[in-house]
Amino acid sequence: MLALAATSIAILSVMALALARALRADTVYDRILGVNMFGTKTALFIAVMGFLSGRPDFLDIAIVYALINFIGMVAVLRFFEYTATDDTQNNKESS
Amino acid sequence: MILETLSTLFLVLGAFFSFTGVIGLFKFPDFFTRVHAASVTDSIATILIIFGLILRTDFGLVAVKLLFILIFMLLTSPTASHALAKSARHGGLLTLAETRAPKKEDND
Amino acid sequence: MAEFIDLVLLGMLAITALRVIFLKDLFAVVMLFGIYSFLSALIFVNLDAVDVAFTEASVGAGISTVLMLGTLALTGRKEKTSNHPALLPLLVVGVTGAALIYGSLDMPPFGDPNNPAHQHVAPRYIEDSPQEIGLPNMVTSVLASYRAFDTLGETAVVFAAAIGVLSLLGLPKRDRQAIESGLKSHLVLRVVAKLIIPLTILFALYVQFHGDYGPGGGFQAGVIAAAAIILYALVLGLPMATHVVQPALLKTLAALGVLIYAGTGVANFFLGGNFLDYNMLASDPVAGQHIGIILIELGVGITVFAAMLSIFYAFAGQAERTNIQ
Amino acid sequence: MSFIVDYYNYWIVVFLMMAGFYIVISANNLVKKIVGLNIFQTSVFMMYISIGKVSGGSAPIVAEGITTYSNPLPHVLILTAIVVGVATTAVGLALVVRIKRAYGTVEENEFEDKEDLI
Amino acid sequence: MLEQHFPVLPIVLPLMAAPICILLGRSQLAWLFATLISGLSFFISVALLLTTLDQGVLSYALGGWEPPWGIEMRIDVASALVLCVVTGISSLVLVYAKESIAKEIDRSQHTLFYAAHLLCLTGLSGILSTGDAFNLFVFLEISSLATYTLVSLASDKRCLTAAFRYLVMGTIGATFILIGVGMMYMKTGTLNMIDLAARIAEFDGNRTVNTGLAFILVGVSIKLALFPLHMWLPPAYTHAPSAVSAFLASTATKVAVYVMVRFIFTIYGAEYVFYTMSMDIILLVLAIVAIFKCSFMATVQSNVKTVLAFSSVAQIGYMILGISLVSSAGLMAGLLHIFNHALMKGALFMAVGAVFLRTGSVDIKAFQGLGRQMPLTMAAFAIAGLSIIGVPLTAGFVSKWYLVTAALEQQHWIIAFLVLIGSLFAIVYIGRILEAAYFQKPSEITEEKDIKEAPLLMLVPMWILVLANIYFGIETSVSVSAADAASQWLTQPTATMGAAQ
Repeated sequence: MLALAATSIAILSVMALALARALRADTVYDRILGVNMFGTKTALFIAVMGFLSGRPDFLDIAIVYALINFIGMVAVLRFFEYTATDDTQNNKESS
Repeated sequence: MILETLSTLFLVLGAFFSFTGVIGLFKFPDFFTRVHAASVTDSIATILIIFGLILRTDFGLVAVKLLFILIFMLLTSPTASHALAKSARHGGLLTLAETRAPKKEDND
Repeated sequence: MAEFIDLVLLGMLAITALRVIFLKDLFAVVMLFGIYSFLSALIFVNLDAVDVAFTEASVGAGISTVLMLGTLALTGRKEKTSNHPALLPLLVVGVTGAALIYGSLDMPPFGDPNNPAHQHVAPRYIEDSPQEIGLPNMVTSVLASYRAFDTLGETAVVFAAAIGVLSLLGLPKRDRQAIESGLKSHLVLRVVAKLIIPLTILFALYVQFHGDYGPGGGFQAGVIAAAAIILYALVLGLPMATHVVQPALLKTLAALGVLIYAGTGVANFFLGGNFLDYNMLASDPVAGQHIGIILIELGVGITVFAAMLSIFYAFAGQAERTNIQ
Repeated sequence: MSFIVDYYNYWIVVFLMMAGFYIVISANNLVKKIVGLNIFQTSVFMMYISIGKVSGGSAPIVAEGITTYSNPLPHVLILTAIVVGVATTAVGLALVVRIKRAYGTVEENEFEDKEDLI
Repeated sequence: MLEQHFPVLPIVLPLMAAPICILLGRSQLAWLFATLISGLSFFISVALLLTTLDQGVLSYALGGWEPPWGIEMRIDVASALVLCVVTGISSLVLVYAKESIAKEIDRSQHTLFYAAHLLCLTGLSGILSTGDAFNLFVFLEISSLATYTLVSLASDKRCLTAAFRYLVMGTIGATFILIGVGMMYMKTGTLNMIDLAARIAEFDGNRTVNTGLAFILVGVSIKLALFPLHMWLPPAYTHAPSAVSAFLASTATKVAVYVMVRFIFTIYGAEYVFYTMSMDIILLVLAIVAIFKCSFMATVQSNVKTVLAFSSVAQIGYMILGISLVSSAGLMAGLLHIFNHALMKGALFMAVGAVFLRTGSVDIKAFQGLGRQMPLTMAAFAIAGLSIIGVPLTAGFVSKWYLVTAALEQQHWIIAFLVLIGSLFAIVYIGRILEAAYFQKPSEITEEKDIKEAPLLMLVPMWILVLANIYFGIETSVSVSAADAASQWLTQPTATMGAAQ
């Protein structure tokens, strides 16, 4: 139980750090990278949390997270392809 | 008992690799090395943590679902990173070596 | 432990929300909104609302984000600085927030089992629904039987949204020759996506029919199935997707789903029950409930799948059209 | 002290609601308004789910060995409300796309006619 | 055999008809079908009104689950009365819509228009019939979403920004209602209105319950366009297609007024809202400001639809004024005005739609000289306009009369006087248009074209409403007794309401 709790807290802090990356990023791509990492870690976090609360049968949600994370990434890439023409100069953000 | 110890080991290792990955996200000098850090550790951490969890199940439906998640994430996560790096390359992002070569004064 | 996780997640949410206020890059705003949605779904899991988390993750982080990105592709990425003073909004928000804090002072304590909300109506759902309906998932029981009329309304809302978007943007025509477009240069992505899509559809079917026993149900299944086709369209291009699932078919499907749901309800008139009273559908009330719930979940699933996908088609069709010009 | 433990959840949720509400009424860009609307609504959903939580309870799906379940009713309500939210978002975004095509801008302060202000 | 299911039919019929309209695919067929279904709902509503006048209240347990565990449809005289107005106007508007949208809406979108109209009707009937606070929110959103769609269907590009503004405001309003319902649920554990009423009575002065009430009232005020929150209404009604303006102006805000009445009188109890929280003063002031500000705004507009839209906001002020008088007579005047205002605004917007069909403009200049060119349409406009002003022998006079009497009954001389002053504004803004129509030469918009009278399918529903205006202005017993019964029912203590179950 302790190992699960420790793991969940560890993943939670990794999520927080990835979030920090996504909030403050030098380039758009870094931001996306942070978001992606956040997404995968969230899916893991849900899996661990299911065990921690003694109801591991809710892993379906983790699957949804992984799936949606992937679709989100593809959508972002597609967005870049689409706006590529006017966007190459604006990679550096002024956030 | 052995299973639980093994599982704990896996989980702790997985958590450790997650940490290294996210530290890489902050510390590495250019985007491509950061992608590298993030995606490699992502995969190994996923494998370790999911295996650690599987060892705690009674190897029924839950274990199958965990395996499904594992396969799913092993397929999607590196693909996403790869596509992102490729897209960044197309988008005109340069590696550290390339940024240093033409302009020395730019210490980004 | 649950409280601690709750607090950390809420903190992350607060920071994300603050960042969204000040960011001018709309693309980043949308990405952060995706994170916001993911985080709130995590909070839902943590507060035991697994079905809600399921929906929020697939709808908020999935469909909404994709639609927002589609809109941004058409409207541009940067928010211009506004020149009107932000004093009035601050005042309105301040007053509203103060009212809410004032109202929270007499709220029942968070998580206390003796709260009125846990004492009056809900105990019946928790204690009797497994016998009355025969399903372990109480959320499904309440959703599809006790409060099935709400869910019928929800299906109508989705249908109304599809009608609204179609009337505003129109559906793309089905292309004669399906040309692969989309993310042409990403070979790995295309291969992996082709692997993932059948898995996703399988998963959607599982969610549809396992919703009585675990988290999930018609709504979530519909969204996930739509997400599979959306992934296909994103990777291989809209023309390919319209070849697989035709836009005209979607309109029919969306209408059909609503009719299945309402028709199940009306069928009970002729069996001597009230609207949506499934007890009459079989000789045994519990079996009748089960048949009724399967039917209406099917209706919800079909409508949601068709409505979500046609909404996506409408947005993607717009993007495609401007791309050609 | 117990006061804070009892209510911290609601207070943070109120803060989130107000952040979303502020974005809705102050944002200049119509897409951002819709994002704000979503944040506002999602936070209200969190308030409902907080109502349904029972300390020490578990998800309302019958399983062996579990005696306390959280309240399923708010979950059902919020499932419906989430769907309503996404429906509104879809129609709102479709309107934004059309506005962009008709006016050439989605910035509130760039509409020429004062009548068109949102 | 179907009679026992009547309470749910006005919701289920249009709900099922909307997808069938999409499946039919042809504009003509969809029109015929939608009109038939709407007419059927109207007859069911009339039957419901007769039953409720007789029996008091009808309760229908959906899914066979007894309330508060299941959702209850609960129809009393007040809801049946407004239900009759909504379904009746909907049927007339649908008859009218065929010719009207042929010009204003692209042909490919006709089936979508009918489907959206039916969904809007579903939502409005649902709001009126339901006895469950959350179910009310769901139906509110069905009707709102359908309304945004309907408004945005017009060909003028300004309908888009109008619809967007409506969407943002409407969603904020709905979310406020959601917050309020959540706070009530938190304290009581129930969502059924009767059950809520019984339980809320125990929480006198509770801060959470008070805040919940405040949020619900603000949310509903947005939906009913009560004075400072009315900004979405004038553009939405101005730029929507004519048939949509006619339908919305005479139903949507009225249903929101009904929701406010329901929350104040049935759930919280008039005593609590008015005496404990002194909401009556706030509502009274807002209503009077609405009457004057918006009547004045109506006099300076050049777009006739905008004139009527501002007039609508002012008329809503009269309804709220009636409610805030805190008496059975005042409430009765408010309810009566819901009924009568639907008749007059429906007729006015229909007439303006006919003018738009023939002249292509709704500017006041387009009306110049129309008295001769479109005599039937302008006669309808004139009679309905007189009704807005409150000239005797029209329906508008009856409701103003009862409003003034209700004010005088409580010695509120000033309020009675202000109501009469408000009517003077109505004389100005309606008079301007009538003057243009009857005493001015055709302007450049109309003189070159050969303007014909409106087609029969538009004139018939318009004149049905106009004749109803006159009928209910002379033969007041039907409408007044229904409104009276409704207000008696609403103002009785809630405890007896539960007993009547």
